[in-house]
Amino acid sequence: MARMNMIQALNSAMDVMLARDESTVIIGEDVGYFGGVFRCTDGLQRKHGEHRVLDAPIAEGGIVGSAIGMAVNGLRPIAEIQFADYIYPGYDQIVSEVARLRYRTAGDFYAPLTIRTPCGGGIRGGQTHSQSPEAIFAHVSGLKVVMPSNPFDAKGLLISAIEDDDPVIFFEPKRIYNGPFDGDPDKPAVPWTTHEKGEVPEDYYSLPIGRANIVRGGDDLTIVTYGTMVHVAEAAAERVGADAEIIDIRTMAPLDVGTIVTSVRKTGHCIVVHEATGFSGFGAEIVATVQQECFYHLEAPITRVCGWDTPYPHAFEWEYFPGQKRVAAAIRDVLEAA
Amino acid sequence: MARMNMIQALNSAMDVMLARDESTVIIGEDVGYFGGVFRCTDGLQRKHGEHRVLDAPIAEGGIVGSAIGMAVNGLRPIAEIQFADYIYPGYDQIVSEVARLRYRTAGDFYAPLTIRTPCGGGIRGGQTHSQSPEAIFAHVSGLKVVMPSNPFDAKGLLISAIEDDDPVIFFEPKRIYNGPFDGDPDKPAVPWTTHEKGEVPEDYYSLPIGRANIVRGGDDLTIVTYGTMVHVAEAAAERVGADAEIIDIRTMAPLDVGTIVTSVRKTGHCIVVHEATGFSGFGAEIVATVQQECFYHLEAPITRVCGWDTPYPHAFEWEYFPGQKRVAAAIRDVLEAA
Amino acid sequence: MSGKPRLHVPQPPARPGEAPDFSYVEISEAGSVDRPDVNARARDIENLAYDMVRVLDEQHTALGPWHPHLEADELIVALRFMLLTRRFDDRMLRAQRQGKISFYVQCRGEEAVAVAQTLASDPGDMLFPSYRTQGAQIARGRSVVDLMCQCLSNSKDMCKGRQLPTMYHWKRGNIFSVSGNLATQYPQAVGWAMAAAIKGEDDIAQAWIGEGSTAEADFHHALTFAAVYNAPVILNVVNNQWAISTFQGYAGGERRPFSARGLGYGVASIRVDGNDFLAVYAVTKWAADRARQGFGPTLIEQVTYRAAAHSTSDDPARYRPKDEVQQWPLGDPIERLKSHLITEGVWSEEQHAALDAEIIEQIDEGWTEALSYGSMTHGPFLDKSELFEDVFADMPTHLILQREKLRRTREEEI
Amino acid sequence: MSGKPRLHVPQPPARPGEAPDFSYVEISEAGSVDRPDVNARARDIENLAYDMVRVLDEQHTALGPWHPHLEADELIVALRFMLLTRRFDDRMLRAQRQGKISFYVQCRGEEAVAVAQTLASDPGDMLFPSYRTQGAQIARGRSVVDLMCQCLSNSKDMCKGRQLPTMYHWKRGNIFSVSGNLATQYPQAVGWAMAAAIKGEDDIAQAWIGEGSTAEADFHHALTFAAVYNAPVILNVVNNQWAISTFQGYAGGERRPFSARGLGYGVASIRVDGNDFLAVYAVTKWAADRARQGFGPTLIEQVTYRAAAHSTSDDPARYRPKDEVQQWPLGDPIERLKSHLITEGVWSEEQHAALDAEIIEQIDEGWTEALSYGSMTHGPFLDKSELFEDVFADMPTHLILQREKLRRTREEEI
Ligand SMILES: Cc1ncc(C[n+]2csc(CCOP(=O)(O)OP(=O)(O)O)c2C)c(N)n1
Ligand SMILES: Cc1ncc(C[n+]2csc(CCOP(=O)(O)OP(=O)(O)O)c2C)c(N)n1
Ligand SMILES: [Mg+2]
Ligand SMILES: [Mg+2]
Repeated sequence: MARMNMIQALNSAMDVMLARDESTVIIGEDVGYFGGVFRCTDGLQRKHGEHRVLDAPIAEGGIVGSAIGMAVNGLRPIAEIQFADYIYPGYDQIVSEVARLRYRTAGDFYAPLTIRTPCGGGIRGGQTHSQSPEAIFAHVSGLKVVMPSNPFDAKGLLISAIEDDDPVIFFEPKRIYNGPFDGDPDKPAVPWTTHEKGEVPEDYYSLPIGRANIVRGGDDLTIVTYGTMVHVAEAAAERVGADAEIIDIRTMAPLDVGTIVTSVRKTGHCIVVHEATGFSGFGAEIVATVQQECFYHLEAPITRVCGWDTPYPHAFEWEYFPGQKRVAAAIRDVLEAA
Repeated sequence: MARMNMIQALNSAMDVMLARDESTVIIGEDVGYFGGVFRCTDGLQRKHGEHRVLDAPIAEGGIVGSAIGMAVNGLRPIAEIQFADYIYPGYDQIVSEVARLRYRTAGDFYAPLTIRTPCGGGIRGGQTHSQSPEAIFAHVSGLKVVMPSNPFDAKGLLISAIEDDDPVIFFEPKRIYNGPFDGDPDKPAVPWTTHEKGEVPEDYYSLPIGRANIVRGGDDLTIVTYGTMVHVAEAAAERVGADAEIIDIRTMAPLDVGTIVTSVRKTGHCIVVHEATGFSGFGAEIVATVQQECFYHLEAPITRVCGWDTPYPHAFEWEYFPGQKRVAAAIRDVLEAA
Repeated sequence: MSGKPRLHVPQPPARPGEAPDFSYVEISEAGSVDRPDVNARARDIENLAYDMVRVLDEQHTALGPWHPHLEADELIVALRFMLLTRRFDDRMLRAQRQGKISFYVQCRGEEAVAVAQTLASDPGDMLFPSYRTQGAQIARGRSVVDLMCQCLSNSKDMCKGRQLPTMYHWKRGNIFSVSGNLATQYPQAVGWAMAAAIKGEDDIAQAWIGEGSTAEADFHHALTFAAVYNAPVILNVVNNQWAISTFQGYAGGERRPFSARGLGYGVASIRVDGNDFLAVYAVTKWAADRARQGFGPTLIEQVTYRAAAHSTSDDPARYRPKDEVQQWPLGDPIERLKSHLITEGVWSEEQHAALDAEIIEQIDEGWTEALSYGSMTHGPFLDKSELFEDVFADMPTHLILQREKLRRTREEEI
Repeated sequence: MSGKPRLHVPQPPARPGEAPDFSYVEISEAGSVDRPDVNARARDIENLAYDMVRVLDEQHTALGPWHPHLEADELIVALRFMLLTRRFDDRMLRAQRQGKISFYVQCRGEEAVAVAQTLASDPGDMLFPSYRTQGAQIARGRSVVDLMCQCLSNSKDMCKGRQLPTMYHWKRGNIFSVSGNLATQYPQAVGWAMAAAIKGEDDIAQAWIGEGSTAEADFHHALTFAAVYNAPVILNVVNNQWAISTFQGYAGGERRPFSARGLGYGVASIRVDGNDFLAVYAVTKWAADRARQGFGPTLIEQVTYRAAAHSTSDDPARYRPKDEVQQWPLGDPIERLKSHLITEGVWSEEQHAALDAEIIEQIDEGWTEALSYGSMTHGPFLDKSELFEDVFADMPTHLILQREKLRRTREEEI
């Protein structure tokens, strides 16, 4: 066991896989010699060679398109998109091609591609360094969509993603790269060394994609969330002293419906929290499924706490970000509504 | 008044606007001399000139990108994307640029762009001529998203879209271009001349974006739907003899929440129907909002009837398509659940 | 040109009712273009992008440095593949007209491109075709029954009913899946070739798109990545003059040939008579050797003509003169190879007629067999539950539930 | 080169600790390149894409056919703008280091590009800048206070706090909004120019991207559309050798210059010494005349060097030699214009020092004023409800409700 932050855990996952499986390669802007703008691939080119860790032209569509071709030719590419905000030029190759290749060829061709990309706000990045576009991938049949909330999960899930024979979009909430963030920007930064999930095995291990994690048990209400908001939700629940069960779904697609439904049937209350814009966001899917499956157990409407339906701003970041106060208010309202 | 099918109605909307407003221009693949693969722009280049109706290179990203520039320079471009399945190469320019231009410039720059695109299945088009990607646009703040279900609405809404100072993604359910389709592929085709909404004024008129339409009143349950599925839902309700209130939302964004909520509070039952893949689809947003706003009126869980969570197939089209039988079964189940 | 910036609107040389005019097509004399070594620097052979490599002259004689000197039986095999492709095409068109299949795309007039380029490849080379490259399947020995079953979406369809007709693939034959989205295969082919290079394998990749599709982003991505990593790949632009209703000027072909697009990236680029089997074969072999020996990618423009409609949904009489094909200066690829073989004294009209009759019989028998495996309207059918297979390697819970739900609804009386 | 297809991995000439080496930069003699008429066909002037237009020689004398023969006071104004740009840059860098602004992007070493090209444009021409084109704002007379307010996201921020520092725009000054997404402005500029042509207006558009950004799809879309419609637009590629940590070879610049990319589309293409104010001015004026007179688009590559870090988030010492900038063969643009003016006898070191002092004072005063309008941490602040404005022209119901909800939550004690 070692103490790792999320960057180190991700780096370790890739390092382990590069060493373990010859077919693993990395491609992305600035990922090679430099080691990535967030340092996630630091040292990997030096260690594993220039043919395994490739700097790429600035063309997300080309990165995804060529990585698909590599994957078809037996490699397991990990493509890094420098910011999730820049994934859209690659969207066509993801949606029209890699997501459907297995289906359209009746299983003859497929592409074990992992696309890693830092997402989310809270770093004063403005609209082009803060987005959370998971919903537009979760909607596409044939993709798996993952977002870890801590170093331990990050490494275990990234290894699973690389080993998966289907394409995985792997979102990394960059605000918690260095430490958990509870939504209060005025508090001093907390490093992962202070958190139990900062304990990460140095060797190979994997965590199953498609399995949610109950971060904290509780009887009064269920909070379904993922990424940075897991930590915000914990702090908010404490703030209002609610006996909340907090579920970190970890994987958006396929969604672990069972864990969520079991919890909500027990608590009778549910709120769904994410950073992305609420309207037609992934939270809607969670709500729609929960009301379907838990209708007769629900004692109050399910509430969503999300980013507002505006682009991500620069100056009003903490008004936009669904922070502790908004989550706490939602908890209170849902519990009072009963 | 004239009898028009949807193609003629859309053609008439563009014809009226090209004549009325010098700044209206059309750009798209095959839209000029040829008049479009679905004939929606037939005759418009001959009538309004080669500088108003432009054939374009096959580059959806370039079409959208250049149309944004035209719009910034005072034109009102209507860009046609030949099939909604081919809109993804233009997704970056739509999401990162036109949707956010007004916001990021505090209103100084904006682009009155309309993007028309045929969507939906039922035409034996296989996975690349049948998709319904409205959800991935509805999720993007700054876009309006429209899908008419008949010629009268099509013309009135398209004129509003062209006149709108904000970008509008205008989906045209191609299965009902020539006539309403009730979901039964074995029935002979029905032309719009037999339908009251095939009566379309030849001159200018507009219908407001963001307003749903109650297609049929009813007391037992509310069916919220749009596009081709409006007609399928009507047939399904008749099939099971349900007193269903059918709401054609017509606009996904902004959504007319009031009309939906009023109805569900009255009926206490709701099903949501669309062609697109269900998971993280636009139906989830409707369900999430309805359960929030109508929680204490709902007598049964809200059910979604959607395309399955697979790519759109070629051979199993009528198994994939949410046809009458599936909608009817959902109506029955929801009413029995009470 | 005016003194004012007026928007230029590209105009095809002729519209319906006008006389066809192909004077814009720059054509070199057969045999006139030099053949450099395969390790030449791209910058030193830029003329190849502007000239037109041709081997067959007007008298059907093969000449010049690009003459590939193939054996007579090799050429007769090639002729057979081209003819088989055409007859297959004819039959599928008829099948669509008869309502047996939902859709079809002919490659009439472009048979030399796919057949010659496939024959010039090694079996391990991966081909990334477009919907008009059916000749590649034929030239790699695919049974026409398999192709027909795909077009029928029947119980033996390799795609299990998931793709439109013509969107074949052949895993064992190293032919990738045709995508309905234009040009997406281009960067994929480059990536495939990069992987071969990374693995130190000898195989190369080859991809085809139409000239209209060069406007898509993927064209640029493919050229950039191929240039940067010097990938062992052949990128083909089949310039058949039309992209549905728009002529090649709408992809930017009015001023410079599409082959010239490669030069700015430092990619070797060749323009070839796409209806001259020998020329296409020769340049492809050159490019394949170049790639295989580590000298990087080649962009090839095949100058040809789309002799048929765009697809069965299209009516070209609306936008181009009906008789354009007769005026096409580069003739018909099958006729030209046939005439060459006759001129060489290794083939005759009689042999050709006999071959044609044999092929037509083969096609007819194949079609009967294919129909016996069903169609979209007549069984045997694929199992309906196939709808949910292959979305993922392992079916997740939600799809198992949906499959069950569909089964139940189908069985219910409502 | 090997006989096997091994993946080529582009290597910059030098890494940290190694000696800088710019021998790969092909440089023409000042004054040696011909200046064609503005109506020349692109195919007849392809040499301009490979040579390098230069006006200033090593002795700081201006010579050759591209000499723009500007008046001394015009050049002094230009020098002032370049120096103002640099001092503004210095100040903003410091502000970021002091935590006053969240982020900044310097354009050090590239001042000639933006300033000369903007001065060579007409006021009605629309400029589509990148984040490194701040000189365009300066050269069109924007108050530095306005720019600073944007960087501060304060109560007078033109973007109302919605954009990162450096993502300015200026509606009245005809400068479009900087996007955080690379290259998106390229096809937009072409569309803007197409609209001007459609409307019969004289204005042209001009856009800038970095050489790394040429790999993006938008570069290809812009060139294709510009070529097809012969749009009145100037497309600039600022080749500053680096794209964050990757050198220009990763965008495909190892074999041919970026300017050569235009040739395959039939677009006039020029390569210019980007640190030679007079040369940049002259080629831009030529391209602007060409566009305005209806002869279509021009692609210009400015060969320059990114003298500073990529942005305040970057540390270039990790990936390139620290002293590379000293070895850059094309010098510093401000120094070179200054020396030219001194050589011409119209300027002196003293005048220059005085100008510099004056500019620094202007910047200091501007900064004090800008701070008085607030920052992200100190008021006056923008009204928080601005968060919901300008998503649409008219605020829809759901945003009104969200605004209200935010207000309530802010006021509540929880
Ligand atoms: C991304 C995308 N855009 C548009 C289409 C619709 N479409 C199908 S074929 C075609 C024309 C292609 O022309 P070209 O590339 O010249 O190939 P050809 O058909 O001539 O072989 C178009 C526009 C598509 N299939 N995919
Ligand atoms: C679409 C997109 N991809 C990636 C990035 C991240 N990024 C910002 S600047 C940059 C390098 C750009 O290099 P270049 O185009 O040469 O411009 P320069 O910074 O040298 O002026 C990258 C990769 C981005 N902003 N947008
Ligand atoms: Mg074509
Ligand atoms: Mg650069």
